[in-house]
Amino acid sequence: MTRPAALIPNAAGLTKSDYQGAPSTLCKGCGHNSVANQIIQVAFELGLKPEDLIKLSGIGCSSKSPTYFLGMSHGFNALHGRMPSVATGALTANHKLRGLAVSGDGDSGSIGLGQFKHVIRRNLRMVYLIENNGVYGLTKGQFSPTAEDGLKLKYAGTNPFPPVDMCAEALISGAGFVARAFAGDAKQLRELLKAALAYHGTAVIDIVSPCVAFNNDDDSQHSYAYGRANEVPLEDIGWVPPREDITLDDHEPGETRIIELHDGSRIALAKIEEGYDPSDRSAALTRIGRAEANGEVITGLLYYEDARPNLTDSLGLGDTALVDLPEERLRPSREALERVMDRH
Amino acid sequence: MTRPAALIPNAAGLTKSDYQGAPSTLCKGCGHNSVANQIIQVAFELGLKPEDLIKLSGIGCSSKSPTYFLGMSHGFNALHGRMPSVATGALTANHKLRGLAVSGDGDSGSIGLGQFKHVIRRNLRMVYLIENNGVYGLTKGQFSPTAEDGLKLKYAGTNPFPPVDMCAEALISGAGFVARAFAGDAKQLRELLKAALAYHGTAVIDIVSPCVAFNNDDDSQHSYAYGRANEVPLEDIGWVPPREDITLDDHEPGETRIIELHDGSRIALAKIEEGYDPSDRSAALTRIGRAEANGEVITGLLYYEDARPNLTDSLGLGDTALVDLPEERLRPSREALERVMDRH
Amino acid sequence: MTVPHPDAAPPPSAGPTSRVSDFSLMVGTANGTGSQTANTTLLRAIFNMGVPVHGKNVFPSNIQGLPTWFHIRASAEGWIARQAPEIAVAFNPATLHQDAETIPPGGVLILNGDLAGAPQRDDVTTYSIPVKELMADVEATGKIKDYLANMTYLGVVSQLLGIPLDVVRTALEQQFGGRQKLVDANYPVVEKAWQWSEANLEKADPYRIERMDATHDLMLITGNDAAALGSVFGGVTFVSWYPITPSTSLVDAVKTHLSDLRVHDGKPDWSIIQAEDELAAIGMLIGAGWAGARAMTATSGPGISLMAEFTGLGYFAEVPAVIWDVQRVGPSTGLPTRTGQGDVSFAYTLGHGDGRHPVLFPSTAEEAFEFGWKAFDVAEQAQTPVFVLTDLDLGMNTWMSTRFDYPGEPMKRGKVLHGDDIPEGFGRYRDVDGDGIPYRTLPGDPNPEGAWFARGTGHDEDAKYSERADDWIANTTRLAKKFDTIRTLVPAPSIDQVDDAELGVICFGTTIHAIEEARAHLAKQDARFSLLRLRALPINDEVERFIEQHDRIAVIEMNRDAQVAGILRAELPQYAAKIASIAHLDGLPYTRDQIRAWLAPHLDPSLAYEGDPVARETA
Amino acid sequence: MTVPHPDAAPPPSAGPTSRVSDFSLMVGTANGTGSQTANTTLLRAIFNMGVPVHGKNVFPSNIQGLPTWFHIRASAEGWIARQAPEIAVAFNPATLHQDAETIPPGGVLILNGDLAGAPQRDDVTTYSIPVKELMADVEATGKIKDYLANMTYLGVVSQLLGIPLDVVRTALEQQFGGRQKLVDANYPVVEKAWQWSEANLEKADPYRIERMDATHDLMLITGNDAAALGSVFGGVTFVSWYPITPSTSLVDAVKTHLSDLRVHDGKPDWSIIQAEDELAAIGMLIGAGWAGARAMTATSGPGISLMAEFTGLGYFAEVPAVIWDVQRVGPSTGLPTRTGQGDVSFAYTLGHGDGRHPVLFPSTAEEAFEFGWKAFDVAEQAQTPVFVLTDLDLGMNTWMSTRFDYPGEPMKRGKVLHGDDIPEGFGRYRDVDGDGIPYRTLPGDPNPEGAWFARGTGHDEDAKYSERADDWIANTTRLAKKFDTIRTLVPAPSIDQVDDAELGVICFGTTIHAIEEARAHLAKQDARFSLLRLRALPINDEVERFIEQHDRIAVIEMNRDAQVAGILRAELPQYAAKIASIAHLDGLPYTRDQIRAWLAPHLDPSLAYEGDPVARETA
Ligand SMILES: Cc1ncc(C[n+]2csc(CCOP(=O)(O)OP(=O)(O)O)c2C)c(N)n1
Ligand SMILES: Cc1ncc(C[n+]2csc(CCOP(=O)(O)OP(=O)(O)O)c2C)c(N)n1
Ligand code: SF4
Ligand code: SF4
Ligand SMILES: [Mg+2]
Ligand SMILES: [Mg+2]
Repeated sequence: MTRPAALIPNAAGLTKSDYQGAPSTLCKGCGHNSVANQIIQVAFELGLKPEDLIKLSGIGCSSKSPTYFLGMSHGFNALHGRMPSVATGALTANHKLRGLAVSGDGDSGSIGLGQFKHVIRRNLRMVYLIENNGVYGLTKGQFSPTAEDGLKLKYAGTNPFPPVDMCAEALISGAGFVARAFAGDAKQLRELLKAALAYHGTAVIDIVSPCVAFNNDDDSQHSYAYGRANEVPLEDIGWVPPREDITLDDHEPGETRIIELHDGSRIALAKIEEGYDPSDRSAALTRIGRAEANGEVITGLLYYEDARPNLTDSLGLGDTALVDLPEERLRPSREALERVMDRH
Repeated sequence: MTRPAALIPNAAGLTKSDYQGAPSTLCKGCGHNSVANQIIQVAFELGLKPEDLIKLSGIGCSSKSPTYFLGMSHGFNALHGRMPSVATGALTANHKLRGLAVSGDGDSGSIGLGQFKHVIRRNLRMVYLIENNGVYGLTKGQFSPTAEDGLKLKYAGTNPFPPVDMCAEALISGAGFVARAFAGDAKQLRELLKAALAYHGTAVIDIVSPCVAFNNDDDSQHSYAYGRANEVPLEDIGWVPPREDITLDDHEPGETRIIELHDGSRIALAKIEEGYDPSDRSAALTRIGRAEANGEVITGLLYYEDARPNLTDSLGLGDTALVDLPEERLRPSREALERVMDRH
Repeated sequence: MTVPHPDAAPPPSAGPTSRVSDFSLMVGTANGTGSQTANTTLLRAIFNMGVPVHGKNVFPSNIQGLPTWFHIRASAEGWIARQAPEIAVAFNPATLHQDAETIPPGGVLILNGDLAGAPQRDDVTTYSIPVKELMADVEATGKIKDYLANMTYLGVVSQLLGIPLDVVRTALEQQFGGRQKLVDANYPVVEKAWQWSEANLEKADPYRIERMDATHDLMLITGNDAAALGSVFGGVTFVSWYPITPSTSLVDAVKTHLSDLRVHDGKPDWSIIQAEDELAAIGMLIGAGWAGARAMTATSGPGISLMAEFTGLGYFAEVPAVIWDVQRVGPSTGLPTRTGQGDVSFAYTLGHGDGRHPVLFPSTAEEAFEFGWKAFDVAEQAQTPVFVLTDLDLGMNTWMSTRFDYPGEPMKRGKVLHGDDIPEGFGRYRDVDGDGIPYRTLPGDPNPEGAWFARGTGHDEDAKYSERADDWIANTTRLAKKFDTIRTLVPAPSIDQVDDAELGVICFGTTIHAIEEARAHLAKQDARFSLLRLRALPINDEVERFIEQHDRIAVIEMNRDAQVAGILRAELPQYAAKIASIAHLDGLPYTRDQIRAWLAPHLDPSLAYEGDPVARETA
Repeated sequence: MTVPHPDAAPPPSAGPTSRVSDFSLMVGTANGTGSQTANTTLLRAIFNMGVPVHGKNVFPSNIQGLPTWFHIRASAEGWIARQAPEIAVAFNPATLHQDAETIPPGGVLILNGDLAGAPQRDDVTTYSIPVKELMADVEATGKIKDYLANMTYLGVVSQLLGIPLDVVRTALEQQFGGRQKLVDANYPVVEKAWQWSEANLEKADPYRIERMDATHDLMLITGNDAAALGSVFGGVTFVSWYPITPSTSLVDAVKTHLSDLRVHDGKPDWSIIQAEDELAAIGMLIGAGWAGARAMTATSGPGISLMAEFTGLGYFAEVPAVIWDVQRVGPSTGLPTRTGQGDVSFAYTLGHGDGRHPVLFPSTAEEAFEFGWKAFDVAEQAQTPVFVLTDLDLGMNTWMSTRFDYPGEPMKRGKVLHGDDIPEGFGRYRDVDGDGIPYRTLPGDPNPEGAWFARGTGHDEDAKYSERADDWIANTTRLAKKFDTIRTLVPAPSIDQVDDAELGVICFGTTIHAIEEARAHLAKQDARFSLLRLRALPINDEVERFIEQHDRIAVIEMNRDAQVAGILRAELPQYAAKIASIAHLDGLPYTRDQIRAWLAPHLDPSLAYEGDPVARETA
């Protein structure tokens, strides 16, 4: 399947390998790698021109991943939690470009919560992916704000705080495209990515993306704790067992699937039921609440609406990107200056 | 009524004037002054010991107001948007103190949105008042994020973005005490303040608190624009007409009152209906949504729940405040040091 | 250390009988009472008389009800520095006595006669205005009446100074920008007061305005407005900002001018975004600069603190951006409505780790305009964030200005490669030209050779992630070389060297006005010194030569920590021993007499001037 | 400028036949493969042989799969600076060749024999380990096997160096903290490899370890652990932080030690809060310090940038707080897993406007412990934020250390007034004692005289809001006086002055280790210099005297911009001309040979040492 795709050019005249990036330096089996692969696949299938898109990210394992896809597109690996503002500037200065942003749950739910919500409020046209693993991967295992209340981790202890639900946050902030996905469910993720890329405002996809270093069944021989000498400072974890990517066959809408993660823990993925009406914001919030109460993670397109103007509309921009304006339109005439001065 | 109160001591042996602060330097008729007055009244009525409470604020006209009440209490006028973190440190270091915080809609809804939500998530025991006027008062009239979509202001133009609803934000972040009030409805505000002061976690009261400089009916002789020469830079507004405080008689639960603001604009206050069940978080969100759809501002206690541990509980603190620990408990013994070193 | 009262009088001068177009006047009111209209109209009326004039607003950080002072200095010789007032208009009951005391013997006190407990001073000429009486038949509601009451002192003061009524009327019309309704409401009060004054007051003081012809080709403009106009003519397309005094009016003016001048087919050729805070504002700026826009923000001290991390990213990823810091008084929230020069060293090295940023220092409205467009040229040529450090005094006060020169050269967009010009094997951070400045490409470019991934992490010449020691050294060494190139890109200092002068004075920004006045004054006493006004950091060779060529150097700056003196000493250690510092910050613009007193010991001990305090001096 | 490869070899020495307990060894693996256990055990085994040893981990900023190097230096003379390795253990296919090339002629290469394309070098001794073979009968699943494979080089290297098997076993047991299950899984592989080596390898190189008695009263500890322990004995009660390399393990260790030592009736006598970011972390710190707690945070460069605004507030509102900056390489995100000293000038003046903060510089684990508790004394005595600037090298690497001295004096809680001791008319910012340090009261105090409102805005002696110029001057002048008092509160420099030495070298932090080694080396050639190690800013009189007493001064620091040299020149302009700078930052700790090369021209031109690059020097 992949072989031919890599060779046969798409509508843009590019092969799949043209959408690849540098080799990943993330852990083997990290959910973020699965997401990167699906981005490559989708970009290829859509025949996306690399120069029409910019990649954006913050800081974290997740935020490193734009290096690993679309190597022919420009990109900006910004600061921790501050990607949305960089995206806002870039995509306003050149509103002809599409934005594809990758962030983490720490990046967007902790330090970046304010920017996450404000960019949604402005409805900047961009795809906003959160690769959500409930921990800080890159700094090694602290709880992120999306970690469940009561979650126990070897290093971080027991989490006493309620989780931030990124979809609920997006909904409250006025997002018109809100979805949840699982990194291992390639088909659903690709569908959502395609829809998100076509959306005219901020399209938020919260992707459950397991961290293989988040593997803490203390007594199991498979466990992380086994390999880790308990006196080696955690900053320099000795051993991360390489894992296979978790992949998931397609499953039916309405169905719940139990997925076993690398550490043996389980996650219940409930694919949103057919006939669910994604146009009711209040209902979406309620549906999320119900899934949480059932101990499930609901996946699919939770909310969709496209009436709200995006930021470019609100700013009233014309056809030409600001960065493409010729000097005559940037610098008013000598006469104009005289006229203004006459008023002073 | 005020006279005797000022003279007759309460349970703490203090008169009402003991709860006063410096004279207000806010505009005459500013809603924030009304709130300060009710705080003074409530503290007096409750017989609060000034040393049992600390005042906290960010930056803004609203955040200036702790100077104007409880002059015998310690307080901290912190940085713009960062009051919650200062409160967290102070009230954890001394968890015997109560916190009474005043912030603005810019302070907590814009620059401070992240801290606002994270302090609620931790459930720090404090009363968190947002004096909400939809504008940045102190920097003179820009839209704050709580301004309605489509609102027109002379200076700021038309607001293209949807409002941040501070109550909805608090609810989503897990707040167990969420109320909305109107600065001019003294009785309701006092009741809510008393309940909030008794609450064991973060008690959020979003107070609609009109700004008299937010007065933009261009043609009226009463208008702000009239007095303002249009070439004087707005940073230095020439003229703010002094106004009477807006006050409101008590009205019935379920009733809607139309209030005329200083600029002639109207606001519909709907007091929450009797029989409303404030224990259902989802229903509270829905009720807020419904009020918004009706163009009303719903007031009253929107949500109440006290099962969730507060931050002190989560941290497992004992009876003695950390700041009151004696040196013996701060510095372990010589032997303890030897023991630790032996392990290295 | 003794500390001066900000409005301390100069030593009594030998009681002149006539002070024509040469005095300083202060109006004390409460803010939010509408006095700005009266004050600015008075300023404008003097200007319309052809007399050089300058106004400074000393206002509180609140909206209504606190004391505020407006200082107007008229000077036939053209001096515009702050000067302790000789005339006080006291309309604020809260500061009535304080304002009265400020006036030196021989001065003038003009009182709102309705205020109780008016101060009695025998050594000044006192006039009392019967405000209520003059307002008696004004048709307006109570509140508007309070506002109109300010027009009474406008009328009386104008008459006392000898400004004809029609001149005041014209000024009022200009002030209201042609809104006749407003003029009609206000002017009758002015007229009545003017006529009452003419009829009832006996002129007993020496101060008056006489028509001259020194202003007819000048404008009155605030520095923020000039900066905004410069930015607009510099082609700014993207502004992200967060409100903060005293920078807000700069962005307001950018918006006004853009709306006026840069709309195409009904659509804006620009975007302005009010961000959620300064972190987001500079983040947007960096995003827009990376995408190829001429992007700017304006802020003040607290905003600069919040921009530290992103400025470091801009430096290291090499993204052009322009940051105006309209300085107020820090540290911390400090004095939001007072002026200072306290952010220089912080802005110069903003961000953790190594790094240096160009900093421009406009002194006048003309320069605010000029640096408005030049800052973009520097930023895009150097591919780095550029700071423009102005201050509240320049930004928010009203200055006389010559008409601005239209930019004399096309925009310098720097080394940007497009399409086919992008060579194979393009390396974003390669020092092709040996000047430390690499070539960049912009997102959206169809040539795939140009794609690169911007980052704040270590990288090699191709912008690829690298932790290699040699890549780090190569990259940071090139950045240092680039900074040397930047020395040639920023505005050179303005130098006025005096033959055989032993002392060279170095200053920057708005302190120049008091320094030039003091210099002229001292020159009359044959005390001469050379003067170098820095217009930017980093310094160039001329600065080094200036320092080399003088026996003693005094750096005058409006901060406590001798920031620029410190930078010069650190960068020119061979001359550090002769670099003395005069550093003083109390939130108020300097006066000629302060400068004289501070410079005296540096010029010659025998000149030491009594009666005035000295600044905090380091070394 | 030519740039050294980080691991460039020293000039070939005259081929020794025996190098006993004096060599440097490097293990190249990929991270996340479990090699740290093997490396640390080897380090510990050498230590247990009584031989001075030091380990440095050069690791990438990711979690798994990238090249990582562990350097072990054994030195009977006790030198612990980084030294280019003579022995390489090459277990990472990705760096096999690079690692092999690093070794100088005469060195040793120990290869994973299963890796394809093993490099061939005739000029080094090569040993090849048949890893698969040795692992053949290990009972474990594939993945655990990969992990255990590291034990093979531990066994072989130990045997080759002459470390007895039982010493290795003990080290392994210590490493696993007594978890027998882990020892049982790992040790058999070590044993098998050791025995295989003894049976099959012919020792053909000069490097070995011989038992001595130089470590028995020493500990092995990381600087972050030592700092944490010091903080715990300093009475820290409140920690707010946000994770960032390389400071995270400091907070982890604080938590471990607090949980161990400071629990009362099952309840913690402390709180640790993981904040949502560094802005919140320092905000909490300032809140806790104001409330009266001994409060600290730990962070690195990017966190310092985000703490600028709050540090200014802490300075101006005068709130004690302790901020550990475990420095990595900036600007911007930079090199998160490399070491440097690039935050000094930024931390010293952090925040817009004027302001200076005490900065402590620990050099050793002992000092990390000592400053751990002392920083609180300084912060509370001076009522101001205090920075402790350490670095990744000290913080995360494993150091030999003498046992720590228990704090020799009771806690100094500074001028805090309680209850009846609060005088009537108490003024929070009154300089009662003339040392610039006022008295403070704490929230919760029942005496209403003590209540005050903390703020970052201008204030008078009573903490009341003030915009008055005289209040501002009085307050900021007192703050400057307080800073002079702080000179006497911070740790004094450590000085080793040589009679008649012309050159005085100034350094701080971890560069001391390479400098001391170079100094001993140079002394053998009769090239002597005096040495001053700064232990804190602000400087005191001793620093001035030291500079005064030498003809030439060289400031050595691990940054590009000559930050401390700049501070000294700015603050001591009279001596600036003789303050030269040696500034170099590439992310790796200095070696003796770098220092020798850089110092040569400062000592005497005739000593100039060839073959090694010079650092970037300013002036
Ligand atoms: C200002 C700042 N603070 C802290 C850090 C350290 N840091 C790097 S990544 C990260 C957390 C990333 O977590 P998340 O976004 O969930 O990404 P993940 O690694 O889990 O994919 C932190 C705290 C930083 N780079 N910058
Ligand atoms: C970091 C920072 N940015 C900007 C400001 C300027 N500023 C002061 S108050 C304020 C807005 C306050 O608005 P709000 O919280 O709604 O209070 P209000 O005045 O309306 O009561 C701003 C932007 C500041 N003090 N600090
Ligand atoms: S640490 Fe976790 S999040 Fe990071 S790369 Fe490894 S598996 Fe992925
Ligand atoms: S400007 Fe508005 S918010 Fe501020 S004091 Fe005046 S009325 Fe109140
Ligand atoms: Mg994560
Ligand atoms: Mg507001």
